Amino acid sequence: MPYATHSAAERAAMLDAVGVDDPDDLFDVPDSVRFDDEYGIEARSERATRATVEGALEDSADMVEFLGGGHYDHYVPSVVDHLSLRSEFLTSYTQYQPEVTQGFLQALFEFQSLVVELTGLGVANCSMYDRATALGEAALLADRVRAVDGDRVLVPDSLPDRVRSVLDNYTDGPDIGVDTYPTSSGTVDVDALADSIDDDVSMVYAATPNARGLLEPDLSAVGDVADDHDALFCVGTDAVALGLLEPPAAYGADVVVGDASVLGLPTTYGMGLGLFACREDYLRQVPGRLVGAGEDAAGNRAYTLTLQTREQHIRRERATSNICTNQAWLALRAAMHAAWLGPDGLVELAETCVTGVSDACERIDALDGFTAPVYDGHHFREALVNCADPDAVVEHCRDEGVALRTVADGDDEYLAVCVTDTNREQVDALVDALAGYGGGE
Amino acid sequence: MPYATHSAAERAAMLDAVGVDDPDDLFDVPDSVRFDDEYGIEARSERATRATVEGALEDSADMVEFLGGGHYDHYVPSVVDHLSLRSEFLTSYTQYQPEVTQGFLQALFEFQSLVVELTGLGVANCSMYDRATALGEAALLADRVRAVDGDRVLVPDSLPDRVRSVLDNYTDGPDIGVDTYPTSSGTVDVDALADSIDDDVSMVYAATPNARGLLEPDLSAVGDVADDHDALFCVGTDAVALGLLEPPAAYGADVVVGDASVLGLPTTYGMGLGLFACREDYLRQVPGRLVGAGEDAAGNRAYTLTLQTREQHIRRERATSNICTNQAWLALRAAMHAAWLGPDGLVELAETCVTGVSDACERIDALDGFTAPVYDGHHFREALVNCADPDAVVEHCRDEGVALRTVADGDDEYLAVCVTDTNREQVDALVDALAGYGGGE
Amino acid sequence: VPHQQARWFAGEQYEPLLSEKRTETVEVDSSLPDDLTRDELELPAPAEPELARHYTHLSQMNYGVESGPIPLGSCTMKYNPSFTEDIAAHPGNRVHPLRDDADKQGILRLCHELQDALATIGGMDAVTLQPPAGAAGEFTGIQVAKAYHAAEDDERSEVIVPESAHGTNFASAAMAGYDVVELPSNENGRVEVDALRAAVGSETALLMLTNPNTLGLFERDIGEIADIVHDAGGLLYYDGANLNSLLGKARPGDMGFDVMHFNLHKTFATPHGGGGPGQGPIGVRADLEPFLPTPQVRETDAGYETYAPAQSIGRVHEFLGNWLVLVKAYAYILRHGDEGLERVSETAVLNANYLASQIDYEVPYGPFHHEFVASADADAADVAKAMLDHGVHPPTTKWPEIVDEALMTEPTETESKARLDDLAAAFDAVAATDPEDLAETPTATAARRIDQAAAARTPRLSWHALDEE
Amino acid sequence: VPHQQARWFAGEQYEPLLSEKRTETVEVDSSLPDDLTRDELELPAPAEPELARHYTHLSQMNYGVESGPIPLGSCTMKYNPSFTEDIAAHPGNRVHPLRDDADKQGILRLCHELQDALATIGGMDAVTLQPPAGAAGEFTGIQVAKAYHAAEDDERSEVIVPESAHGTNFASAAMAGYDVVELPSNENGRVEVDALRAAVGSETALLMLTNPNTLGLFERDIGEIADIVHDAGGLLYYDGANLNSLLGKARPGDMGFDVMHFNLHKTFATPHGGGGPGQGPIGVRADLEPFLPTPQVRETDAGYETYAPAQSIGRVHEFLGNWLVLVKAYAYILRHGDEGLERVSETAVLNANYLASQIDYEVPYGPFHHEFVASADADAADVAKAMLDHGVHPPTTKWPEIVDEALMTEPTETESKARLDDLAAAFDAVAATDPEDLAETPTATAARRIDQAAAARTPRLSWHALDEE
Repeated sequence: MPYATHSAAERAAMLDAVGVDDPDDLFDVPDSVRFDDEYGIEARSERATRATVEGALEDSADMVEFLGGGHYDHYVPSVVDHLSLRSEFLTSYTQYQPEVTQGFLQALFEFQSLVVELTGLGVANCSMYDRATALGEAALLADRVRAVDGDRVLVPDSLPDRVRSVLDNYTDGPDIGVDTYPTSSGTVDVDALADSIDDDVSMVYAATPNARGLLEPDLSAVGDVADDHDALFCVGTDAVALGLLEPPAAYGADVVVGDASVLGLPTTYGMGLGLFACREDYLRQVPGRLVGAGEDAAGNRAYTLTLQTREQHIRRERATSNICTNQAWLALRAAMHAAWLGPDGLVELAETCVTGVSDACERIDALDGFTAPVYDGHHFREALVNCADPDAVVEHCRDEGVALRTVADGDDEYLAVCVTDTNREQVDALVDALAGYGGGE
Repeated sequence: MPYATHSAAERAAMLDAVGVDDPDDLFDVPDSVRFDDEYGIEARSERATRATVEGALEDSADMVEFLGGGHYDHYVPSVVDHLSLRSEFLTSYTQYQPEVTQGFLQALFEFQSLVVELTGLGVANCSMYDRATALGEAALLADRVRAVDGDRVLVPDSLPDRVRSVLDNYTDGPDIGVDTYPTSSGTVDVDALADSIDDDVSMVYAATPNARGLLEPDLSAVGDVADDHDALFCVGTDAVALGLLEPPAAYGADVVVGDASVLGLPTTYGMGLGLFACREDYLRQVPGRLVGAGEDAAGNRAYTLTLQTREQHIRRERATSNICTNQAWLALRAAMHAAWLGPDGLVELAETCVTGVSDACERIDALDGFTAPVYDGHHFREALVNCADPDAVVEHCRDEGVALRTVADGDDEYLAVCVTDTNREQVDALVDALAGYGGGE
Repeated sequence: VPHQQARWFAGEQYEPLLSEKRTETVEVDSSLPDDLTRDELELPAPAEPELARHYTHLSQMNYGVESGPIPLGSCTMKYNPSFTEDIAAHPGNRVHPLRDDADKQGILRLCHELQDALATIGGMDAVTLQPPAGAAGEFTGIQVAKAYHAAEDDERSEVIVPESAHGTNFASAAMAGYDVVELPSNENGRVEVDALRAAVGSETALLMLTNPNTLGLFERDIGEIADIVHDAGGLLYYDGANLNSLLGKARPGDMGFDVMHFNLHKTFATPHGGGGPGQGPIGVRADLEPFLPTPQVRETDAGYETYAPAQSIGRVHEFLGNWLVLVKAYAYILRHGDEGLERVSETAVLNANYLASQIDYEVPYGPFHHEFVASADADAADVAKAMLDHGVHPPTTKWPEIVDEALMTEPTETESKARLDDLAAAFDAVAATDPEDLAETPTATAARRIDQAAAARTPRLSWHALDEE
Repeated sequence: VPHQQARWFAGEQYEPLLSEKRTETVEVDSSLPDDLTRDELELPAPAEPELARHYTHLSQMNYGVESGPIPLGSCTMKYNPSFTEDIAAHPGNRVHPLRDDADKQGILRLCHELQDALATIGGMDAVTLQPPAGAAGEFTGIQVAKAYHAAEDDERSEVIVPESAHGTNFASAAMAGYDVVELPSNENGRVEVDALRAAVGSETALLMLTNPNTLGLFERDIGEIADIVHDAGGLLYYDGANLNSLLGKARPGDMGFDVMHFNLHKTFATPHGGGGPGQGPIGVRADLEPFLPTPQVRETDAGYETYAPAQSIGRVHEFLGNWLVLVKAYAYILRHGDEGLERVSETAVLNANYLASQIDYEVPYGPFHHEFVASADADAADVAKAMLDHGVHPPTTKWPEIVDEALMTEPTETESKARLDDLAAAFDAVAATDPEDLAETPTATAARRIDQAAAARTPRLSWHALDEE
C-alpha cells in the first residue's frame, strides 16, 4: 500500500492489541459473500501512474474551442490555484466543528456575500452542483413555498436539452410538470408567455444571457407575468454576466440560479458550481448549506453553518434537499477569483464577453455564405451563425483544429460560437477556418 | 503596476502625509544621472506573460536525455512540490528572527542531520550553491585550517573542466595552486598520486562516483596518502550515492562536498544544491550557515542559526566565506525527498543507479561497433562507451531525439551515457538510436 | 522536551472580512444600453498581496487532513495523495464537454476505464460516472430503479430505509417521490429480518442499505435480506459510504445488491474540499443498464464513443459531474492496484479496532469494521469540543441515535499507530475530565465555543447583514 | 469586534523531529561488493501522510511574505507573484544543460532576452546571468575587474568599501585576494569625497558602492566619485541590493559604474526560499565584456548559441546558477514592463517615506528612498522581538552601525497603506513600552526568546548531537 503507515513491528503490536493474527480475521463477512477473485488492477508507482493517466489525457486533440453552451472558459489567475490548494482548505471536511474551521466558513460567508451583491437578493447558499441542478432545486423550492397548489413550471423553448433533462428528473418525484413557453427571434415572447401561464404555474424561468447568447431585453415584463399568477420568477444567469447586468432583484426575480464556476474554474469537461440565491422570505426553505455570522464564547465574531434543520442529516425525508457533499471548494475559488478581479476587473471581464462575440460576429458576417449573428440584440459570449450546412462546417473546422458546435432552433440549425477572454485572440483561426470552407474571405 | 496596493485615495493621503505632490519628488537623484529614456519593455497580463515565457520554453526540443555529467535527474514525488511551495516556506527570509522561523530552522536542522548521517562527518552546513562551489569552499577551508603553509591542492586529471574552472576562480584570491594527479583506467592512480604530493599540498580531492561514472575502489589508500602529508582529504560524491556507499568518514575523509540536489530537484538546466560536511575540528572555519538546537525562554527546545560570527554580515572581510543567499529552499526539498524515500527507498534508488547503467552497457556492448563500458569496475549512473566516431554518433542520436554527450579522456574521446530511474525505461530508444548508426543490432 | 502533541493552531485570532479591508465601487460604463446594466458595482478590491495574505490567514484557521487526523465516522477522511492534484492540473483536462467524441478520446478512454474499474470493484455490470455527489448518486439510483419498475409496469411507492441509515437515504428517496418506510434495528444493531419481512410488499421499490452499516457492523443476513426484497419484486440499493471497509474482501454485487453508488471522495481519497466537490458514480446489474443516465461511454473499433442507453432516465447533471474528481479517483485506483486496495481496507479495519481497544469509552456494538460507535458518558458534543483542545479533530457525534451520546469514529487506514495513540490519549484525557468542565471547551482554537442557536435565531448571512447592524 | 492585526500564529507549539517519530534501519544488500557499501542505513521513515503533516506543521511555525510584511532593510521582501511558480513548473524547464545548443533554443532565447533586459535596466553593455547569488555576483564582478586590470598589466591590490556597505562587499573583495580599505561616511551618511580622494591610488582596483546606500540615501556626488576612481585607473562596482529604488529613474551605467550585480530575488521578486536560491547576474561596460564568465549566449542567423568570451574568467558555477530564478525574474519583468517597473520604485519610495512619517522613532538621515534607518531608544534587538508580538516581522536591527540601535526598514512597494499603518502601530506600541519589559518578549510566537549565545557555546548541529545527550 503506497501510503502504508505501519512498520511491521507496529502492525504486530496492533494485531496483538486487538487479539488477532491477521487483519483478515477482523472481517465479519460470511464466506458466501467473500470476494476471492481479483480485480485485475495492477499497482504502479506514483511516476508510472502519472505517466498512464497523463498519457491518456494527451490522447485528446489539441484544439481551439469556441464551444460554450453552458460551460465557459475564463482565465483564472495563478494565485487562486496556489491558495485554494493549501491543504487546510483542500483536505478539510464540511464545517461541522466551526471552532477549527473558521477560515473556510469565513470564505463561504464571503462567497455568499458576493452572490448577494451580484444578484441583489437577500440569501445565497454555499453552492449547488451546477446550473442545471440549481434550476431543479429552484423548481422544488417553488413547489414548497407556493401558497396555492401548483404543479407546472414554465421554461423557455430554448432551454438546452441537457438542462431540461436534469429539471425533468428533479421534478419527477413531486410530479411537477415542465412546460415550455415560446421564444421569438431568440428572446422571450412575453405575450406568448402570458398565454401559456395559468394559476397552476409555480415558477417561470428565464435566462440572461439565454441559450442563444442573447441578453433578454425585458425581464421585468417576464417577472410581471409571473407575479400576476403568483408564480415565482426564477432567473438563470452567471457570475460574470452579473458583474455587468442589472441585479435580477431589481426587476423582480425571486430566485436566481446559474453558473458561478465562470469564476475560479477554467474549462474542465463540464465541472461546475451551481449558484443559488433567493428572497429572504424563503430562507427556511432554501436547499443546501448556509453560513451565518454569530459570536463565540469570548464575544468575538465567529462563523458557523446555520439553519441546519433544513438539511438531510437532521430533517431526513423532510429536508429541503438531499444535498450533502456540495461544491464548497469551487465556491472558495470563485470568491478568490472575484476578489482578485475587484469590481473593475469583473466589469471589464464581462465587457469582454460583450465585445468579443460581437467583434467575431462582425468578421464572420463579412464572409461569403455566413450571417452572424442570426438574431438582433445584445449578445454575451455566444451568438448563432447562419450558413448552408452547419454540420459540414463543423466537420471542416474540426479538421482545422477549431471546435465549434451546432444548435437546433426550431426547425433550423445554426452554428454557435462562444468568445471569451481566453479565445478571443484565436478568432483569427476561427475566421480562417470558416473562410476556408468552400467560399473564402 | 500589477500588484498595485493603493487606491487613488490612499495614494493621495500618503503623498499628503509625506508632503509631496508626486512620488517622483521623493527621488533625491541629480538630473545629470536621471534616466529619461525607456527600457522598451511592454507590460502584459499574467496570462500573456505566461504565454510568452512558456511559449519560449516550448521552443526547446523534445528529447530523451542520457546526459548526466554533473546534473542528474531522479523522480521527485509530488508531495515535495506541494509542501515546499507552501508560502510560509517559499517566501520566508533567512532565519534571523528564529522565534517566527522555527519551522524552517527545524527543517534545515533535519537536512544537516541527514548529511551527517550520510557522510559520517560531524558537521554539515545548510547548503552551498552547487558541487563546484562547494569544492572551491573546501579548498579555502583547507587553506585556513592547515597547520603548515600549503599552497597547492591536488585534483584528479579527470575533474570536469566546468568544475575545475570554478575551483580556479575560488583559489585565485589566496593564490592556491591547483594541480592534477593521474588517473589510470578511470580511477585514481594511488602510486602516481603519492608521487605528485608533497608537504605543500593542503588538500587532496577525489570523487566517487567519479567523472567516468566509476566508484573509486580504494579511497582509503587515497586518504592515507593525504594524511601522510597532513593534507585534508576531500571526497566528492552525492546524496543518492551516499545512500549505498560507505560513509566517507569511515575511510578518512575530512571534508565531503558534492551534489545534494539529486534529492528534491529534477533536471532544471543545471540548478544545484552544494553539499558540504566536515570533521567537527573545523567547526569554526566552516563556510555557510549552520543551524543549532538550543532552548527558548520557556525551556523548550528551539532552533537557531548559530556560530554566525563566521559569517560575512558580522565578520566581513575575515568571514569564512562571502556566502549570504544560499540554497536553503532546495535543502528543504532534499530533506523532504529523503524522508519520503526512507532508508529503504534511498538504498533502492541508489541501487537503480548501479543496475541501470550496467544493464544499459550490456545492451550497448552487444551492438556492433560499440564497447561498453570502456573501463572495468563498478559504475554508478554513468559509464563511457567506445566507438569509432563519437561526435558523429551523438549527431545521429540527436536526430533520433536522444541526447548523449562525448567525453575526452586523455587523447581519447568516448560517448558517455547516464541512466537513472527516470530514463531507464527509455534505454530502448538509446539502444535503437545507436544500433541505427551505421551498423545495427 | 516532552513529546507534546503538536497543535495545529492555538490561541485566538481574527481576520477581517475582505469587505472590511477595502472595497471599491465602480460606475459601470458599458457598450450595452443602460437599461440592461447595473449602475455601479461594489466589491472588495484587495491587491494580490493582500488577497494572498487573507486566504493564507483563513487557511491557518482551518483544520484539514494534513493538519491531523479527522476520524469522522462515515466520512472516510483519509490522506489525499498530492500527486493526483498534479494530474488534475494537466492541460489535457482542459477539454470542453461538447467537443466531438473523436476530439476527446483521452477523456473518454479514462471514463471507460474508470467505469470498468468501478464495476469490477462493486461487482456490478455497468457504471455511470455522472452523479456529482453521493446523494446525487442515491437519487440517480432511485430514479433508475423507478424507471426499471415503470418499464415493467410495476410502479411502486415505498423505499425502506433502516433507522441507522445516512440522512441522505431518506432525503433522496423522498425527493424521488417515494414514501419512506423506516426500519428499526435489532438489538445487535443490524437489520431486523422479521421486521423487514413485515415491511416489504408490493409497494416496495427499494431497500437502501449501507454494509457495513453506520455502526461498522456487517449485515451478515444480507443473503436472506436480498431474497426477501427480491422475492417481493423490490430492488436492493447499496449506499457506498462505507465501501472503504470492503475493498478486496467483498463486493456489493455479490451480496445481491442491484444498484449502488460509490463515494469517490471517500473510498478513493479525492479531497473533500471543505464540503465538496465529490462524485457519486452508480453501478447497476445488467437489467438496469438501459435506464442509466446519458451519455455512457463505450469502446468501439473506431475508438471510444458516447451513447444514450435505450431507456435512459436522462441526466442528473448538465455534463459529467466533477470531472477532476473522476480523474483523481482513477489515479488513486491505479496507484494501489488489487493488493494495495485490499490492504487499504485491511488497515482501515485494523486501525478502527486498535483505536477502539485503546480508549476508555464503551463501544456497545461489534464486531465492527472500519468504524465504531462509542458511547460517551457525557454530552457527546461537549466531548468533541474538548477533543479540539487536544489538537485533534473529534469523531461524528450524537449519531447514529441508536447509541447514547454516540461518538462515531472512523480513523481510516492512513493514520499511523502513533497518531492513533495520540487520538486515544485525547479521547481518554477527555473521558477523565469532569463533564461539567467540558462545557468551557474549546479554548485553544481560533474561535471559542460558538452559539449556533443564537446564530440561527438571527441569521446574518452576508456582509450586507453585518453592515446593517 | 475590534480590528486586531491578524496573528499568523499564537501560542506555544512543538513538532518532534522526524527522527523522533519513526526511524528505520535497513541492512544494505547491493550488487556492489561489500567493501564499497555501507552496512546499514538509518533514516526517518514517515509514511507520506505523516510527512505531509510534519512539514505542514513546520510551515505553520514559519513567517513568510504571505503571512505579513517583512520590512527587512536591504532585503527587499516584496510579494512574490505566484504565477511565476507555474512558469517554473512548466516541463520546458526540464532541459539538461549539456544538450547541444540547437536542442535548447527555448532556454537560450530566454537567457538572451533576459541578458538584454537586465543590460537595459542597468545601463550596462553586457550581462552574464551565471552568478548564483548576490555575493557570488560581487565575487564574479571583482574577478572580472581583476582580469581586466591584469590584461592591462596593471595589477592592483585594494578594494575600497564604505563602512556602511553590506558585509558581502568586504568578504567578496577579500575572497578575491584584495586588501579591503574601509571608507568612513560623512556626517550626512554618504561617501566622504575627500576621504575617497585620499584613499584612492594606483593600488585601487575597485570602489564598491550601493546607491542609494544602506541608509537609503542617494550618493549625490556619484559623478565626482566616479571621476576620482576612474582617474586613478580604478573601476566602480555597483552593489545591486538597493536597485528596487531606481527602476525607471536612474541607471548605474549612467552614473559611471563599470560593473554591477542584480539581486533577482530582491528587485525582481523571486522568492527568498528561507535563505535561497537567489541569483546575482552581473552587468559590465563594453570593455569588460571579454572577461565575463563562460558561456555567454548570443543570437545568430541560425538561432541562439553559447560561446566563451575571448578572455573569460571561466566559471563561477558549474552551470548557469539557479535557472528557475532566472525564468521567474524574466516573467516578472515582462509582466511589469517599463511603466510597471517605474511604478514599483515610485511606490517603494513612497511607502518608505510614508511609514517613516508615521512612526515615533527618529530617522536621523534623509532624504531616503526605498528604505530608512530609524534609531531606537531601546535595544534594537529587543524592539524587534517585541514587534513579533504584534504579528509583524521586524526590520533589520543594529545595522548599519552608523545609526545607534538601528532599525533598518524597507517596506517595499507591495505593502498596502493599511499594512503600513499596521506596521507603524506595531513600531509605536513598542516605542511606548517600557524598555525593560521588552526583554520578556516575544510571547505570542511559536518559540519564546531563544538563547543564541548558549546555542553557540554548545553547538548541537544534528539529531545525532541530541541523541548523545
